[in-house]
Formats: sequence, structure tokens, C-alpha cells
Amino acid sequence: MLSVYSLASGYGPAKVLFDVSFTVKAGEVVTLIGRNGMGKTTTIRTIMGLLSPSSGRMVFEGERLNGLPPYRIAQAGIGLVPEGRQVFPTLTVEENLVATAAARFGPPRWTLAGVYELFPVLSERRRNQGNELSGGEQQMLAIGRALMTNPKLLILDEATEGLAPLIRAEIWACLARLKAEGQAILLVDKHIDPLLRLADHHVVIEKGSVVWTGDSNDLTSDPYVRRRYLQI
Amino acid sequence: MSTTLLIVQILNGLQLGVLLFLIAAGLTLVFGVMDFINLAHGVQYMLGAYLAVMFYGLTGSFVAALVLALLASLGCGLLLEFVVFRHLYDRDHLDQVIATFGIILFLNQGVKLVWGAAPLSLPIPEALSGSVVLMPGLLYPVWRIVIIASGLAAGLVLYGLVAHTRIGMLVRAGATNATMVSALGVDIRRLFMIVFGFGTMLAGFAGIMIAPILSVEPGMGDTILILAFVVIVIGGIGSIRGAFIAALLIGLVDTLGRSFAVDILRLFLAPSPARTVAPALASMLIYLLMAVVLFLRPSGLFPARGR
Amino acid sequence: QERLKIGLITTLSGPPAALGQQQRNGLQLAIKSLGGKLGGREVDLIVQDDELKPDVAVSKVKAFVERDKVDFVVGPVFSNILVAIMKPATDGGAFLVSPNAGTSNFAGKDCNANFFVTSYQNDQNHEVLGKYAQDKGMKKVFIMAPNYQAGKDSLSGFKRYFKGEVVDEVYVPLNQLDYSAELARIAAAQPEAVFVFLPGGMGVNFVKQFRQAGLADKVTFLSAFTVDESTLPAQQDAALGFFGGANWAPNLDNPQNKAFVAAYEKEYGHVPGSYAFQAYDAGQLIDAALKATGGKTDDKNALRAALMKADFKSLRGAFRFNTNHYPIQDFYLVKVAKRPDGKYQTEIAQKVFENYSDPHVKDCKMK
Amino acid sequence: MAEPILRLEGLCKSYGGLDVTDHVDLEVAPSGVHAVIGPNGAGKTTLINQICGLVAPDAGRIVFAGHDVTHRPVHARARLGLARSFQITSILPAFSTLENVALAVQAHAGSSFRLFGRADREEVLNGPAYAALVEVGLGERAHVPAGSLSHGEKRALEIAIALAMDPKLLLLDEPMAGTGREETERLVHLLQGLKTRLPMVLVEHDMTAVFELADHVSVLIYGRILASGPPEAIRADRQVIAAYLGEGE
Amino acid sequence: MPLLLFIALAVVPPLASMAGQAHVTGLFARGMIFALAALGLDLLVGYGALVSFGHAAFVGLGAYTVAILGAHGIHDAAVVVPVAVVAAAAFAAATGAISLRTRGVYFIMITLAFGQMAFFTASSLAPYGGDDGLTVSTRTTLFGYAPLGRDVALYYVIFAVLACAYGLMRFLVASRFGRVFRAAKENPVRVAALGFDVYRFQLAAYMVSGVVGALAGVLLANATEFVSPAYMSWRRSGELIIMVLLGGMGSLHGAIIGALAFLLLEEWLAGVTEHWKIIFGPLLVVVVLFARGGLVGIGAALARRWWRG
Ligand SMILES: Nc1ncnc2c1ncn2[C@@H]1O[C@H](COP(=O)(O)OP(=O)(O)OP(=O)(O)O)[C@@H](O)[C@H]1O
Ligand SMILES: Nc1ncnc2c1ncn2[C@@H]1O[C@H](COP(=O)(O)OP(=O)(O)OP(=O)(O)O)[C@@H](O)[C@H]1O
Ligand SMILES: [Mg+2]
Ligand SMILES: [Mg+2]
Repeated sequence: MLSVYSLASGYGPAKVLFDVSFTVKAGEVVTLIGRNGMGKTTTIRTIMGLLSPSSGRMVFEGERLNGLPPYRIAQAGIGLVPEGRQVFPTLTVEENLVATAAARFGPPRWTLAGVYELFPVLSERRRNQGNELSGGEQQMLAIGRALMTNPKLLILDEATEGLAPLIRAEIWACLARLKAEGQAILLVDKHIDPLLRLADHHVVIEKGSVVWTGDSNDLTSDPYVRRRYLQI
Repeated sequence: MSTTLLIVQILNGLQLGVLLFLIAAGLTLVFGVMDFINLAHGVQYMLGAYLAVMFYGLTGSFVAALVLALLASLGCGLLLEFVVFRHLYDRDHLDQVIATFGIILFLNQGVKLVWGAAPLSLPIPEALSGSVVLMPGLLYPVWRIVIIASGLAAGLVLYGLVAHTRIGMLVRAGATNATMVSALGVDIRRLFMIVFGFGTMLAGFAGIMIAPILSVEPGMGDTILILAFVVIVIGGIGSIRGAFIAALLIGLVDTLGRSFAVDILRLFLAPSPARTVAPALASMLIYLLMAVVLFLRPSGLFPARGR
Repeated sequence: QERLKIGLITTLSGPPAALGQQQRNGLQLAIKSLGGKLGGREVDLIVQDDELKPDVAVSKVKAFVERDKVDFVVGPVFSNILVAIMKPATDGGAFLVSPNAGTSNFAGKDCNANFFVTSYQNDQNHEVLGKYAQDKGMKKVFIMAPNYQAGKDSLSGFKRYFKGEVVDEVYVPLNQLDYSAELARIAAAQPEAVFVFLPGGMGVNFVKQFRQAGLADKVTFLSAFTVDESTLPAQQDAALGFFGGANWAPNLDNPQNKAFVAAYEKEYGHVPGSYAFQAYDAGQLIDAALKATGGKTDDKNALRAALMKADFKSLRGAFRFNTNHYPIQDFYLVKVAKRPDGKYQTEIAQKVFENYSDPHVKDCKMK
Repeated sequence: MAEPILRLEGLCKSYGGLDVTDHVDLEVAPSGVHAVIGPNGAGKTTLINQICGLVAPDAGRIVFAGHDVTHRPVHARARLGLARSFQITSILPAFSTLENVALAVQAHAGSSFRLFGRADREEVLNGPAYAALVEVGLGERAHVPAGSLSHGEKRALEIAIALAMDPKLLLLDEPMAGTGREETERLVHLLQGLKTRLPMVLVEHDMTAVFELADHVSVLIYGRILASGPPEAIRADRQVIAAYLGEGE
Repeated sequence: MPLLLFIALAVVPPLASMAGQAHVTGLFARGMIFALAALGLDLLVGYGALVSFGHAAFVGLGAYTVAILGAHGIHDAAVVVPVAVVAAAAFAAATGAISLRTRGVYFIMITLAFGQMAFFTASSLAPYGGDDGLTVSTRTTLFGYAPLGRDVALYYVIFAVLACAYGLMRFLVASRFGRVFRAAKENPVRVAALGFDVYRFQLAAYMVSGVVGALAGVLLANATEFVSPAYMSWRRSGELIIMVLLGGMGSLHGAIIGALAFLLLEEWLAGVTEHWKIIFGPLLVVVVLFARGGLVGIGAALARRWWRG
């Protein structure tokens, strides 16, 4: 579905990514793991067209993403939950959800009602402005907003940041359900344990390069990665 | 000071208010909602008036002039957007200020080159030229009623568009975080272009409608621009309702101030100083009003939430 | 002989640019019709825009005097600019010829040997209307002007001759757009006439709105600098029959004026106004004086005496300079009319003052 | 128990019809970590905002270090020694990382109306600032603009700023949010060292960290304190489990 | 770069008189006066994001101090300057105290409001010329001695004031005070949470900026020997902002370069064609579109390119 080949990218003169390659197959859940500042978000921003790669290739469902503007990439079927939420502060909760909603590939799987069912708090706050929500509520809104675009591939960058344990558990359950329905997901998260249960593949990024890939079993058995990324 | 005069002046004040709102409407959209400081709004208003005069000269029909001038305004707006504005959306407000100031200089001078420096005018369409008696002793020009109606209509259209359509939501969202809107699959640049064109058209529309009562001359948009900003700021940036109410407030305060300042000051002062102080005070009045409003409510009367 | 340098400082930007353009056109036309020479000398005319900013005007005039070493500075349109440039222009040794602005202080206690005015003392056009209203025996007049110095001078000028009742005296903010409030007051006061001084765009707005309010048929419209050739193209029919006061009109009947109006319209495509005529006369004045001195400018006293003679055929007919270097001339009531060719102009309605000089001359020390 | 460093008495705040803080009484001991946990939207950030002065309470009293600060402005409370970190990162993006912290040092060093001398060369400011950066592991990033730090690094900077203020009480609003696993561990370690000399209020959803650090836990739900007590008791509290903790991941 | 700028300015009068273009000195003198006002404004705009749209009022205040005291026979700098400074500081304190409650565009507009009030007040000062303005008969003297009588002397006085103001501003923005003020531009909430009373810092900077503007006004009245309410009009305030932005805000020398460039370009283009604005306008647009950070930004970009070879 999504293939990234030896991607390099950065912010102006500052090079951040050097060699990132991985693939996400249809129906798969893949994670990007790495310490702070290693380039996970940068990878995602490059895929979304928010940064232009200096070299490498990105292909989504047969379409080359290099050089496409972000909205074309999103229209191709990638839904983003960005780092730091970035909900629209001047829009109400409901407007946040419907403003960019879309059903580009047949009947929508996610509707307003569905999102409200997933996050009942949002329904209570539907008339509040985006910036009046608590941090966690904003996070839910950002997830709901991405779901409302009914993407083929869902990208979540630290989507559980600031969520209460109970809600976090719900999100994991929800993602598991989505996966069961065949939704492809690319994930960045610091809670590794649930990722182990959920994901098919893990991609470890260090200093802008992919240093390790493998499935959950490999991850738990590889002593080096284990020490670095799992609780011992 | 008789009661009829007072009533008449209140009506006049409201009418001036609607007139101001008509002019401020486009600015509310582009500046208030889209968050783009467009100082060129005033010259776009001027351009609308000039285009109408020109097309009237060519066709001899007001309606044809109106339609053609609107289209031409839209065209100019899109052209400006394409050449200049689209490169400035994600820039600092101050970059927008200096670029649009450049456009003011250019268009003011351009208009003078093309149409000459002398004031021009546009006649009122024949059918709407007379006056009607609103109440005994109060003759009211029909065209002013038309202006009021179009001001109200512009307000309603704008309100509906911004508050209740998806385009409105997206524009508001884009104003705070264009990147994110785009990353969610919306071509925000194109949307901004359309909205900007529409804003220019509104400016042009105001110019066309007002041309029959005001002189069409180079620089006519400059003072108006300041007034329009005053309206928007008093109302609270981003709030269409606020702009509307602020426009009426300014219309009233200005009109009543001008009409009755002398009489009121005479209560405290001798006639001759009253006569000299009052007009100075009347000129200052809207600024005084703005200062007081902002002192009491630093984000205008109806602060937009979430900014 | 060396080329004669003249600096024209006038307003060429902003809404009043039309007035400045008329001034420039008038002066250029004078030079052209005199064969490109004044007093037999080829002319370098340097035109600068004062942008209606006093400090800009000062800087430009200093450049005239210091860089270009001009012998004459001509201009400006507006009084506040005149006040600003008087010192730099005349201190620098040039003669300043004003083809429009003529403030009272320079006519009186601040009169200046190197300053000549080819127009009038500012108050005089207003006095014409006051005198007219008084002669007509009008009882109630509503008067209005913008709230600045010239506006106040205007209304006091009107009242100097009008002794009837002033039902209301209104000052509006400069560059006011909408006059509905004032029109309501006028309608309520039911005067016989209004007298207004609303130059430029203000006049256009007011005249149109006055007509639209249906007052034109009931109230006589008296004005100064409100309906003239610079505003009529915009006012058109709305101003028909309205009165102004002037020292000249395009239809003034003398051969030199006929020739001037025809030449001007041919050259610039519109009817000349007083701004153009006074600038034309300024050109003629310089020409006549230089002819008398044989083209020489170094003897300032001789040149001044020659200027004082004003030995040329003014477009307004005969006039002479008073001791304060302001003209003594006739003033007329003028009325807006539509010409057979569809253009609008003011036309002489009647003579109101004959050989009229301003009263400030008594404060002037010059003899 | 010693005199509390911070006491909230009947604090109330509502937005529209929503009671976000509903008669909250709270005492924070002069030492140790006092954790405040609760579901999203329970009112934790609003509580912190009221304590530090960004939000004015509708009713109630805030007493800090013996002063009634209920009506004092933000900066006055900070001067009294109240420091906070923001849940949504709040730094000076155009300033270098070091300057961000140096400014915090300057805040309690005083004499900020000094008009001469280059502030960025003052060792008295830069020294402690650099030390704070090293403590949170940002030593190498001292001279890059703070805006170009990664999200997790910005979170660490947020802590460094609060530390550099040398406060009497530290309010931490989700300091671990967005920091990676390794960084979280370092942070927990850091706070553990600090808590002997500096009392803290900790709002956090990372339960591992909370239970590792806290000496006292209060649970806030719908603007009310549902339970308050030592960590073990809270962890076992059925109500808290149902409303917040869940059965673990 | 700033040093080069000042050296260049210092040698203008001798060069101009050598080239027989003495009036150029006057031109640059005017340019430096506006540069001084722009410099003061840059402190607010560039370092505090406080875009004052009423700054011309301070210039007018300084100018009117000279004219009004002059009309009463007081010409000495020992009186004029302190009066101007105190008046400006007081006006700044009063209007700033109110204006600084607002942010962003609201601040722009409320400062405009105060500027307009000053303008209308000056226009109605009938004893001092009303809106026609009044002539300054005698230039300011120093203890009875008339150093400003000659244009070149005046030029160097302006130069000295500008240089001092520049130095002062440089110190100011780098100082502890300046750091807090700059930080408040970036994130006032954070700065307050650190324990700084943002309002006091901003008010102090606003007063400094106003005083500098008033000094420019004192010099302007001496240079043109005339004062007028037009000095206070909103267009003037707008032009000052444009000067700061054109040069590149937040660099101080940018404001000076911007003011000089604005006025000299205007002078030069106006000499080329009466329709100079049709060139000048697009020029401004081009500067914005192709360079961030105004003329200083362009200079820096060119220098970088040249450096790389
Ligand atoms: N806007 C920017 N400008 C310059 N450099 C940046 C910018 N944003 C991030 N960087 C740098 O890029 C590197 C990678 O950042 P990135 O945000 O991709 O990290 P990350 O892996 O997502 O980390 P985290 O877990 O903290 O979110 C970091 O060193 C950071 O300093
Ligand atoms: N300005 C406001 N206007 C209206 N409602 C608000 C406002 N600020 C906060 N709220 C509401 O108050 C509630 C409490 O918000 P708060 O930010 O304090 O929660 P929190 O406990 O910090 O949550 P989280 O753990 O998700 O950060 C939320 O439901 C939020 O929607
Ligand atoms: Mg990241
Ligand atoms: Mg919170």
C-alpha cells in the first residue's frame, strides 16, 4: 500500500532524515519507534507532503507521492492525526469534525454519529470551540477528525499523548477493531506494550535512518532493541 | 432640537452605519475571517466604482455596468491573488501590510493615469432616482434605501456563508492552520483564492453602489479603509455580527455627534467656544468611541472565540 | 542667454491632484503660447508634487532654490503649503508667485516683497456670495464649511457682507462623505439659501446628495469652490443652476480669454477652471516682467517693480496689484450651465464687486 | 503535618453551565510529590491555571506560602516562587534553548530593568541555565533555536525552564506527555532527586511515573476530588479504577 | 554594516558640497530625521510586535513643542528638549497604559485612535495656526548660542542624535530589560508565568520609543522651520511603519536604511516621473515577495551568496 524507499529529508539546510525505507501493506499495522528527536515525525511530515524530500521515493497505492501537494496526498487516502493535536481553535467541535470530512472511496465507514459513539465527551462538547477543550479532549477530536476523512491508511503521530489510561485503552481497542476491519495504520507511540500486541511490523528509527525492522516477536527477542525500547 | 429632527438623525445614523457595513463586509471576510490584512481593500472598492463608471459610459445602462463591473472586479481580484496575495498567506501580517500598501500606491496612481485625476460620477438609475416620503417632513432618497437593502443582504449572505457552510468552516480553519486543512485533503489555496476573489467583488460592489452618491476619485478608498478597519475592530475581528453592530454604532455616534455636539456643548460652554470645540470633538468621536470600546473590551464588542 | 528656470510646486497626488494638474496645464499653456519663452528666454519648467505635505513641499522648494537656482517659484494650490514654503522660497532669493492660495496674513502683517498673488485673497470669493445674498435681501441662510482654517475664514467672509439671519452655522469634518445629517438639518431649518464651502470631492458628494434629497428646487444654492470646472464633470446635472463666486469664468467675454479657453480645451480635453487661468496669468506675469527688464533677473528691485506693473492682458480683463501684491479686480456671481456641446461650465451671472481690494492691505507695511 | 505550602479552599470555576472546578479543597505538603490524576476534561489543567493565576476562580481562596494569592496576577505569584510547566508546550521559539532557560534564571535574579550590558553574555545567568539543561538532557542542544527542537525535546525544555526558576513549588502539567520511554525514565529519575528539596504538584496520565513518584495522590473527577490518599490506597480504590485507571494495559 | 552606514552618512555633507549638490545634505537630513523616528518605532514593532499606528503623533508633539515655545520666545534647547521629552513620555504613558491592554490589530487601531486625537487637537489649535500650521521663526539655540543656524551644523546635530539613539537602542535590546521585552513578543503568557510583569516592560519601551519620536519631531521642526498637523496624520504613521518594514524590522539599522531608502527613492522616482508611485508600489511588493526581512534581508541573502562564491 505505502512504500517508502531510502527517504532523505529535513528542514531547510538542517538534514534530519538520511535513509528511511519501509512498507505498509493493506490491512497492516506498522509502527515507527525511536527516541525523541530521531525523525519519526519528520518521516510522517515528509510522507504527507508537508516537507519535500531531498531524495528517495514514496509510493502509495501505485501513485508516486513525491512532489504532490498535501491535499492530493490526503485525497489519495491518507488520514493524519498530527503530533500536538492541531485542532482548529476557532471552530466548534462539530465543525472540526465535519469541515474536512469526506467519503472518497464508497460509503463512509465513519460518520459524525460513529465518532460521537467512540468519544461520548465530544458529543457533550459539540458546541465548544476547539481551544476550549482539555488536552485529552483535543486529542480525541484530532483522532475523530482524521477518521471522518475515511482514509485507506490512518497515520497516528503520538495519538495517545495526554489521554487518560481508560481512554487510552479504548483507543487501543478501537484500533484493534479497525485493524480487524482491514484498516491499514501507521503508528508512532511511546507505549510499546500495546503496540506489541497490535502491530504487525515495527520500524526503528535512529538519527534519521532505519536501524531495525521486524515483527513483535523479533522485537521482544532482540536484546539490543529490547533494552532500548522495552521496559526491562 | 426637535424630536422629529432627532428621529431623522437617528435614521440617518443607521443609514450611514449600513453604508459603512457594506464597505466593511468584504474586509470582514478577507481580514476578519481569513485573517489576511488586506490594506488594498480600499483601492479595490475604488476600482469597482471606476469600473462601473467606465462600463456605464460604454453601455449607458446601470444594470449592465453593475454586472460588468462586478465581473471585472472579480477578475482583478483573482489576478491580484494570483500575482501577489497567494504568496503571502502564510507570511507575517506585516509582510501583508507592506505588500498591500504597495498595491494601494500602484492602483491609486494607475486609476489616475487611466481615468484622470478629476472626480467622476455615476448617475443613479432612472427608476430609482426619486425620493419617497417616509414620514411627514422626511423625504428619503430611494437609492439610499437600495443601499441599505444591499448592505443588509451582503451581511446576511456573508453570515450564512461564513457561519453555516462548509466553505465558511474551512476558511476559518485555514485562517488558523492552513497546513493542517491541506493535510486533511482540502485544497486550501484554491479555496482562499475563491474567497479572496469574492471579497474583492464585495469591495467592488460597495464601490459601485456608493458611486451614485459619492464622488469617484483617486484615493477615495483610503479614508474608507480606515473607517472599515475601525468598524471591524470595534465589532471584534472575525465576527460578522459584531461588524454589523459596530457599523451601526459608528453611524449613529458620528451622525448624532455631528448634529448635536454644538447644542450639547452649549450647555457647558459659551456659544463661540462651543462652535469651535464641537466640530473637533465630532471628528474625533469615532476614534474616541474606538478607544473607549477597546479600553473596556480589549478584543472588541464581540470577540471571536478561540483566537 | 541662459535658460530661465521656474519651479512649480503643486499638488499632484491624492484626491486634489486634479487642481494641481490644472495649475500645471495653465502654466505650461502660457509658456507654450508665448513660444516656449518667457521674456525672451527659453524656459526650464521643473514641476514637483508637494503631496499635500508641508515638509515635503519645504524640501522640494529648498531643492528648487539651492539645487536648481530657480528665479521663480510658482505654486501652490493649498494655503497650508503656501505658509510652509514662504520662508524657504523667498529667503532663497526667488520670487514666489501664487496662482491660487492667498492667505490673509501674507496680505496683511506678514506681506512679503518677493511674493505675488495672481488669484485673490482667500476670503474674497466667499464675500461675493455674502454680498449677493445681502443685495438680494435674503432673510435666512444656512451656512456650512469643513472644520479647518479655510472653512472658518470662508464663513466669516460670507458673514462680513451678509447681515440677515444665519439660521445655522455648521462645521463638518474634513473629507466627510455623507451629508444626510446636515441635509436633514437644512430641510428642518427651511432657509432661503444655503452657502457652502466644500472643495473637491466633498462638494461633489454634497451637491449630489443635496439634489437627491430634493432640496435643490426649494433652496438657493450659493457656494465657493464647490461647483467649478474641476468638480462639474462629476456633478453634472446635479449642479445645474447652482451659484458660485469667482474672479473669472470660462465664458468671460474678452478675446484673450476666448483664445485661452479654446486652446486649453484643445490641448487637454476639458474645460479650464480658475486654477488653470490663474496659473496662465502667472506665466504671463513673469513674461511681462522679464520683458520689461530685458530678460534680466539679477536686479531684484527692477524685477519687482516690473512685476508690480502687471503689464499684460489678463484673462480676467483689467486688474492691478495692490501694495500688498494681491490683485485689485472684479468679482462675479457665476452660475453652472450646460453648454451646447454637453460639457458643463460656470458662467458669469452678474458682477458683484468692482475693483475690489482686500481689507488686510492696511496691515501691510509695504508701500 | 507541617503547614501546607499551598492550600485551596472551596475553589469554583465554571464555563457556561459546566462546573469545571467544583468546590475543590486541597492541601499540598511542603515536601514531596502530590499527584493529581483524573480523566480527560476533569479540570486538572484548569485547576493548575487557577493556582498560577491564568484563570480567575469564580469563588474560593488560594493560599500559597502563607499569602492569599487569589487575586494576584500571574507574575506576582511567580515571584513568590510558584513555577509551572505547560501541558501544551509554551516556550519562546525564536530564542535559543539556553536563552529560554536563562530568562527563567533572570526572573528570580531580579534587576530586569537593567538597561545596559549584554544579557546573553552574563555568566551568572547562563551558568545555572546550562546546568538545568544538562539535568534534563538538553545540554547539546543549548544553542539551537528552541522552535526547531523536536516535540519531546520541547517537553524537556519546559521542565528545565520550570527548574531554573528555583521555585518554592513546582506545578507540572503532564510533563511526560510526548517524551519517549527513555526520556521519561530519566525525567522520573530527575524528579525523584528533586522531590527531597522541592514540593511538586504533578498532573500526569502516565501511571507508571505517577506511582513511582507520588507521595500523595488526589483523584479529580468532574471538578470534584473523588479520592485522596497514599498511592497504594488509590491504586486499589475500586471507584478510581472504574472511573480512571481501568484494568491496566 | 551599521558602521558602514554611519560612515556613509557622516561624509554626505562634504561630498555633497564638493559635488556642488548642497541640497543633498538637506535631503539626507530629512531622511535621518525620519530614520530616527523609524528607529524608535522599530523598538516596538521589531522587538515587541507592538505595531503602533499613531507614532507620528510623537513626532508632531516634538515639533509643536519647538513651535509653540518658539511662538512665546523660548528657543533654547535647554528648555525645548526637556519639555519635548517630558511631554512625549507623559503622552506615551497615558496612551500606552490604555493601548497596551490590547494585542495585535487591536493595538494597531487603538494607537491609531490616539494618533488621530492628537491630530485633531493640533488642527484645532487656532492660536498656533490651526491646520495651516505655523512657521518656526528661529531655530533652536543652545544656551543662547545658535549652532543650528547653518544647515551643515544642523545635519551633524541630527547625525549625532541618530547615532546616539542607535547606540542606546542597541544596548537596550541586548540588555536584561530588552530580553524580557523581546521574550514578551514571542510568548507573553510564558513570560508572565516566569514572574515578569509584561505590561510594565512594554509600557517602558513604549515611552522610550515615544521620546525618540519626539526628538525626531524637534529636529524636524528645525529642519523645515515649519510645523503642521500634517506631521501627525495617520498617513505619516503608516509611512513610518512602512519604512521600518521596508528596511527590515527588528534589526535597528534596518529602520534607518528603510527610512532613507523610502525617502530617497521617493525623491529620485518623483524626479523621473510624476507617476512615480506606479513604480514605487510594485517595488514594495517585489521586496516583500522575494525577500524576507526587507532590504536588510536582501542584503544578507546577497552577502551569503557572495560568500559561498
Ligand atoms: N521545524 C524544525 N526546524 C528545524 N529542525 C527541526 C524542526 N522540527 C524538528 N526538527 C529537528 O528534526 C529532528 C527530528 O525531529 P522529529 O520531530 O522528526 O523527531 P521525533 O522522532 O518525532 O521526536 P519526538 O518523539 O520528540 O516527537 C530533531 O532533531 C529536531 O530538532
Ligand atoms: N475556556 C473554556 N470554555 C469552555 N470550556 C472550557 C474552557 N476551558 C476548559 N473547558 C472545559 O473544562 C473542562 C476541563 O478542562 P481541563 O483542561 O481542566 O481538563 P484536564 O483535566 O486538564 O484534562 P486533560 O487531562 O485532558 O488535559 C473540559 O471539559 C473543557 O472542555
Ligand atoms: Mg514526533
Ligand atoms: Mg490538562
